[in-house]
Amino acid sequence: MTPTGSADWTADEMMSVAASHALAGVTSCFVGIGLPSTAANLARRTHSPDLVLVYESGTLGSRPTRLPLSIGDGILAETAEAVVSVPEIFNYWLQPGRIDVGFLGAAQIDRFANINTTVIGHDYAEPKVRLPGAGGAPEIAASCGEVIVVVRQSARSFVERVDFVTSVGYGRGPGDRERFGLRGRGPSRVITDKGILEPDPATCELTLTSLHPGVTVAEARESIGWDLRVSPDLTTTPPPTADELTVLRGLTDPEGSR
Amino acid sequence: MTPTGSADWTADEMMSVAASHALAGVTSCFVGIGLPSTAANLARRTHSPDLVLVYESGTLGSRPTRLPLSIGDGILAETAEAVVSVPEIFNYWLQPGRIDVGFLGAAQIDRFANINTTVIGHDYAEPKVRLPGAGGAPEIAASCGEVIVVVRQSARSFVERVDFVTSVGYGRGPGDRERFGLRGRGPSRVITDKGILEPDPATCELTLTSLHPGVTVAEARESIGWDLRVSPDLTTTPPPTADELTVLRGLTDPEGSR
Amino acid sequence: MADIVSLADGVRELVHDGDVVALEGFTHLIPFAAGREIIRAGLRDLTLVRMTPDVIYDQLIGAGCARKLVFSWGGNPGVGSLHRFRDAVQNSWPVPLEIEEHSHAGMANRYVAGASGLPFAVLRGYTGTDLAAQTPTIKPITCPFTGETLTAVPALNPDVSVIHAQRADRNGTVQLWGIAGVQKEAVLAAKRSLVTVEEIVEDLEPVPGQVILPSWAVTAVAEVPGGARPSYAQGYYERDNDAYQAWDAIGRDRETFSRWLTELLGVEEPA
Amino acid sequence: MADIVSLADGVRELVHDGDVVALEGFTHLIPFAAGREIIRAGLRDLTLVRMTPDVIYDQLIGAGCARKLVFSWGGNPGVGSLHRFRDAVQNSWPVPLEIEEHSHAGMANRYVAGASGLPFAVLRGYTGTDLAAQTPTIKPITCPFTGETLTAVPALNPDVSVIHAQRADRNGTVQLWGIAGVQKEAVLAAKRSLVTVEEIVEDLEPVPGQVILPSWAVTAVAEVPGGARPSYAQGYYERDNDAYQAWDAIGRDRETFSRWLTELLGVEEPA
Repeated sequence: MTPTGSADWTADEMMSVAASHALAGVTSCFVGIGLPSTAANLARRTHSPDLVLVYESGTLGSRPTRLPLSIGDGILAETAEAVVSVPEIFNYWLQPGRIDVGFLGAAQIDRFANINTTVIGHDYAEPKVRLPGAGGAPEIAASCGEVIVVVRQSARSFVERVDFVTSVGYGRGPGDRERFGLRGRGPSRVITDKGILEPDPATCELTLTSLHPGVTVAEARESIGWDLRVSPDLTTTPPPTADELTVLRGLTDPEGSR
Repeated sequence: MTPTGSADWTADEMMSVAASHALAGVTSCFVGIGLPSTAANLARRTHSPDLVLVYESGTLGSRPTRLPLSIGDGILAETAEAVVSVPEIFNYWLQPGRIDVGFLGAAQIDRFANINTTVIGHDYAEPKVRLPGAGGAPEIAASCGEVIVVVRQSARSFVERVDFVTSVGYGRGPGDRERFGLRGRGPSRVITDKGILEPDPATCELTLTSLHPGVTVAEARESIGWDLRVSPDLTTTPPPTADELTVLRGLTDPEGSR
Repeated sequence: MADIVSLADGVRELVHDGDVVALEGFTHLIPFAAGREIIRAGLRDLTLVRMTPDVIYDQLIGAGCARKLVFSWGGNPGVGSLHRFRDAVQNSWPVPLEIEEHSHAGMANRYVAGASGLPFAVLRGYTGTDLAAQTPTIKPITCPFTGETLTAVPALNPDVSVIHAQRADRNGTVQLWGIAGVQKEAVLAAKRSLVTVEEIVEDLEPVPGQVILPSWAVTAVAEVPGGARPSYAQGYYERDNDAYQAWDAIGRDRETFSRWLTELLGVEEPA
Repeated sequence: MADIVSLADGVRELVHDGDVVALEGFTHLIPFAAGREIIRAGLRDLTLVRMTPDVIYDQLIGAGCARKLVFSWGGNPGVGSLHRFRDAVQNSWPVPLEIEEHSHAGMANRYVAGASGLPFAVLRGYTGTDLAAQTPTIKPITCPFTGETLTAVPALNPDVSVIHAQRADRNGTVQLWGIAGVQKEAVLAAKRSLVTVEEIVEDLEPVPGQVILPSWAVTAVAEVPGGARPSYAQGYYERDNDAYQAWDAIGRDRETFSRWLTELLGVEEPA
């Protein structure tokens, strides 16, 4: 694979490739739409051809030939190993913890990786901005073996505390998941356009553990709404290979998606 | 239809024909195996071609070309409008009360039409005879719009009180079904080889309301384990027509069932 | 047995002001034509139930048909926000919209309970989220065997559920395939049901993955070719993604939406 | 991903003395060959779970494999009684048999709860019957919304579930069709699962009404043609009703049964 330089890719492409790498060795992935779906499909087209993609529309083991435009895109059913009802996908497949990784996006995410996709503003009845809501995210965050969040960094999206907890990360810190009876391990990685954040093993606080090539620590920290800690073992994210970029662009190119 | 005389049919045939008549005008019937299945299939082959047969194996709207030998006979699936899982047939179809008539047999039945298919003898742990058990009967008896029981008369089967209540008829009398929260109306008719018993509207006690042709009241009463009341409006069951007997014999004839 | 009716008659006979109405179809087979017919019928004060109130409910809400929305995800899939939904929630335009908000798992189980004749369903869900505090129809329940605390949600039993399917036969037996969503549960949970279909055929050729709704479990069937557009009907037509994109501009602005509505009310649904 | 194994290896690797074992198949696709292999493996003290313990469990019980039976209907369908089951319950021969008795609806919902990762299920059932008094795994539960009392039953989560299906592919993805019973739930509820199949094929041609169990949800698959005989496998062979009739005579008498058992133990399962 020819090496590439940061001039050769966009920050979004780096984010999707880094997210796809997070699925290496994973058997099954419950895929949210948008960035997670792009990364999951990239993983299946590159290093993880047998990755089982599960969508909340009830498709098990889909092998879409193009990037699905929604979690219920017909291509998911046509290429699925099995299509089950929506109640079954949540009750028989997600709830018992059969799915290794839940792959989520976020409108807002906080220091303890709690996710808000419900309302911006602190008054639920009179929100500043009404967001789409929970969808499948709360139970994906609760029941998958682990959760990976893919979200672009901005002061608006990375906040000290989310306005509304739609999906639980680590609550207010260690022990909360157990207290809530959540059986999955919770968010293991938050992959952004700047780098990778992971919960501190002791405090559960999201910490910068990897910088994407060409990004400085200052750049990574400036768009975070809390005093982001940097891991002593900070690494640099492996750059996308030319092959990965080719596959990714094939997936996201509008022509490829018709 | 040529009239027939009681010499022309057996008591079992009379019983099956009378039971099939009980399904006239019924949309859907949850069918137990044995005598009920024979009667239900006879009804579909004669006066009720559109009768929806539902079996606990998950077959909805089966149109078997021969008499099924078990509630899971392949012919039921092959001729069904839809085949659903066993949990679905009980949860989505039986439990909400969608099925008009539940058609049951019985090892023991009592004055209040309670059914025992579990144990003979009063010690559950040390039964005189261990019977097959409940199967789908308790919920069929609870949830169908009404219940029709088909059973041959004998002092062993018609008892003052069943040794074990597997499926509730009227419990100990009026009000018990409501007390138990059973939503179906309960047994409306018990059809035997001698006649037809119906619950007294006031007491819920099974009462002789119809005698099969050629059967005397004394014959009907002798094999009942309680002092069987006779309805003032006692009628005679219409005899089987030649056509019904032909269809019935075609169904039950072993050759027909291969 | 289901009656075969026109869409207009089906809506007028089965849907009434103030009803609890569920229009289901999970991305696939969304009953858009029936939604537009509900707008034309001028129905008001509806409690609209739907897991994913996307463009179809943005239209109904903008038209002022709804008093309340029971839902779990409200967006324009692949595009963005539902501006009519937002405008109703944030500014009570054209009328105030009460909301009852759940997760997908909660909504799916509420339909399952409704279809099963049970008053509630049990799931692992909501714990630790802020939803439970806002939604009174989320309560804890204790397992009588293990003592574990789980979550209970009440059954959904709409007055009428409306879905779209690929086919029905002349008896009104309904056949759909592809992503089946929660349509079977929505129909079985409802007091009345209206199913629009692409076509009514002599015989329902079996299809792998098919869901069958027997005629006796359905109230009425209406033949409405293209009745799911701009969503898709597997085996019949693809999703019109441009229409979803275009809706963003229409829904974003009250005037533009009002012009869309005026035009809709002038045009009869082809049936 | 599921391993492709021989029946003998599958049973020896996945089933152990004292396990809770469910062999499911509702009249159709009953895993008889696996049952015989469990007898040959000389397994003991099993808690056998099955909605309809028919001839297959009569054989296992008569062979002394079972300590306990969890069931809802125990008979020889279309023939009569299970004499080995009766002899064990009434006379503790060859060993005492504890029973835990439910209705079909209760058992089906116990599997559903097990498959769903819930500790219990709720249904309308058992009220007014004498079953609740004999079965501690039947308890009342109150709806937190309506106050109505319903019935709760605990989840079934067998150590191992064994089913028979028509086909699997080389990856171990399982496909079955026809009467599907409670097999999917039994497999998903179990810690481990063994699926015997009529044949292992290159590609699983879709079949209407099919149930698919993905390879990653199954522990092991064994190719056992005829593995459901004397029950039937839709599309492969019919039910051998004469064999069910013949079993009545074999099972009725201890000596006759013992001869049958001795012969079985001498004969390897063709695999």
